[in-house]
Amino acid sequence: MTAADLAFYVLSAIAVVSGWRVFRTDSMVRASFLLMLSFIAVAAIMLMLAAPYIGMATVFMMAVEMMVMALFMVMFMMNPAGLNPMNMVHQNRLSIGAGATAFVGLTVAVLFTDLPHEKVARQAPVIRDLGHELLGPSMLIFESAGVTLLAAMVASVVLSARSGRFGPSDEGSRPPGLEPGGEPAGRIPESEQEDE
Amino acid sequence: MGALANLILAMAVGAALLLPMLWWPMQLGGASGQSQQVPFLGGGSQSAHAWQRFHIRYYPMTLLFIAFEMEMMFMYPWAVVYVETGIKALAEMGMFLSILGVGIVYAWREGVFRWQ
Amino acid sequence: MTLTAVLIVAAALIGTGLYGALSQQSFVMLMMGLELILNGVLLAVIAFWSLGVGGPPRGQVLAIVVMAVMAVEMAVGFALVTAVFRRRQVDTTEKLGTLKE
Amino acid sequence: MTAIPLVFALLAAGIWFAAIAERFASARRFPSAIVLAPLWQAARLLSQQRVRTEYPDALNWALAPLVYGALAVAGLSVVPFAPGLVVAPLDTGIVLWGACEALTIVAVFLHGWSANSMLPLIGGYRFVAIGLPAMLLSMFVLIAAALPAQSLAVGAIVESQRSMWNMVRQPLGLPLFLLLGLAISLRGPMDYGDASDLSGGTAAEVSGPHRLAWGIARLAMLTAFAAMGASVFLGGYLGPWLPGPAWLALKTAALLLVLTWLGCNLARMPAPRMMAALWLVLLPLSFLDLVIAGVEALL
Repeated sequence: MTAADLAFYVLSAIAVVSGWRVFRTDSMVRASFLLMLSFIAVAAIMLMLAAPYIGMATVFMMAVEMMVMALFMVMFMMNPAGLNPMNMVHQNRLSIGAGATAFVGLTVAVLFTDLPHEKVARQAPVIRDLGHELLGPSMLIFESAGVTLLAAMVASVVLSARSGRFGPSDEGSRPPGLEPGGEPAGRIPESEQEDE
Repeated sequence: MGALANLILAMAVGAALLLPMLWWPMQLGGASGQSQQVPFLGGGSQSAHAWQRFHIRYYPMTLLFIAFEMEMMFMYPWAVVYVETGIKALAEMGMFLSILGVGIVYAWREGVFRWQ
Repeated sequence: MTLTAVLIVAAALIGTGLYGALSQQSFVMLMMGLELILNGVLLAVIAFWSLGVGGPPRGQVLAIVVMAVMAVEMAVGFALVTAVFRRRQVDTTEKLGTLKE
Repeated sequence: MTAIPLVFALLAAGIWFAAIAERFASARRFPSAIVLAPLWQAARLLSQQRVRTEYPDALNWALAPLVYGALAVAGLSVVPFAPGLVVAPLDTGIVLWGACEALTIVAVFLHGWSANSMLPLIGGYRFVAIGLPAMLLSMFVLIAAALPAQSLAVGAIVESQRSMWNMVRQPLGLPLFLLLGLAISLRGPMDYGDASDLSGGTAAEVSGPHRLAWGIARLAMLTAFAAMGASVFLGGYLGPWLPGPAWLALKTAALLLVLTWLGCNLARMPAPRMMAALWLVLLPLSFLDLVIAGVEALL
């Protein structure tokens, strides 16, 4: 067994075990950073797989994503630090079964498929290739990714921002009156109809 | 591969140099008592646990950030081939960034950069 | 480090993530399960790219697209959770019952 | 491998130098004992009583300074001391630097979180709000510096400055980068994590040796940062007469002086306004920097 093999086994153990511990720890902040550890271990494996750019970029993308994840964890869980033990699972047996089935099924599929074995050349300029690909043949993917990200930005702002330009968004919008200071024009919202 | 091993080695040495300070045995003035375990609040007393549900005021900004930061993935390889590709690369990235810039301007108009 | 070994690790990550996504009640934990699944997918894509098909640039583009999916999923997912929480004060999947029936 | 001792020598010298410079900048005079003052302070902290809060997240509390220090070392590992004299000659040097910045935000947040106390927690949250957009800026200016080099390796970026330093070619790059340096080493106008208005922020609850470790990690990050800035914008090891490592050390020291002076003399903005300024003023400036660098590289 070479040193690279040993490193690969250690890293995969870290990736899988910390991925599993995510769902077993009580502290929500620890859970999100365990997931980050899993991502970093996978990134290290990718660095060993001659993907220098994708591996390194995974680290910084996932570090910030899990940072934000931790913030939202604290915002939405009633017991973010896990000072009291808690168990928030449902359909546990079914989920274990589904997870195990997925693992076994995929493993069997991997073992019994005739996989191609053509390795990437050791000194291949992979970052340069990626750049040319993005600016040449995959230009459409690149620019449509921009539009997709714009859509995601707009969607997340619409859904999450409380203060819109016209006041708090969760109070509903009221159209201006027909004469200054008068009754709002248009249909009366359902919630107010019930009160009358 | 050697570069990565060196990197890991250097990081480990760095952490190992700091580690003794966290396990430093020598200290003057005895062990800390119960009264010193109370969190410091500038003279105030604690009414609730610090680890509560905490409503951070800038959360829409973080979501915007996640979507915007994705563009970095495309920019690093772009920088490598920029000079070879020339003016076309400048135009494509300009288009990409201005699409995302629209998102930032929109978010600003919706008040995302105020703490809500 | 063969392609088979890396793909089995990816399968383990996908299985763990599926377990998490199905078993967790909280929205946020559910999304962690989804992220873990995508983590396995990312590893499988890069393994195929590096050890299987000899490193065509398209493979890296696919990996970047997977990461973009992850980012979009998180941004929109959290925004939805925030919107739902603000309207209904609900943070677990079971309490959100109005979409049934 | 031979470069690893060099990295730690530069770190040790930088930490000591920055500690002195900081004392000098805040005292505005040169007391006679200032050269040894950092050592006395370290000795005092080592013997100081250690206070701990009730039910802290002990593992993460100890991990935070270790990770912070290790990240400073990792950032310095991609900086070449002379042609070929570098710990990790990675093709993706500036991507690694970006990853270090991102993980630094995590380390500082964990340090604030794990004390189980209000003020450190607020410091941690506030730091995340400023650190995330500030990280974007630094990535843009580093990418701009990579354009003429046609490579993401720090060594190639240094070599591309043989005719002219990037500081001259891309005048907006260095100031924006310095801003981030202040942010991730938690000082001066960008000190939202360990600020004095939170009585020390994330470090409010740590004392004795732990505080020493945190302070050393902060100074190490400042040094690594100055060395990176010197390599990317000031030509790194390039220079006449002296050997490469000496030039790098001199430029690092100059940037350390600038950073500590800025850190002690600029006022801090309220965090919400700073966040808006980062997104709405400084981010467009970094776009402009990118355009300047792009047009210049094509000419």
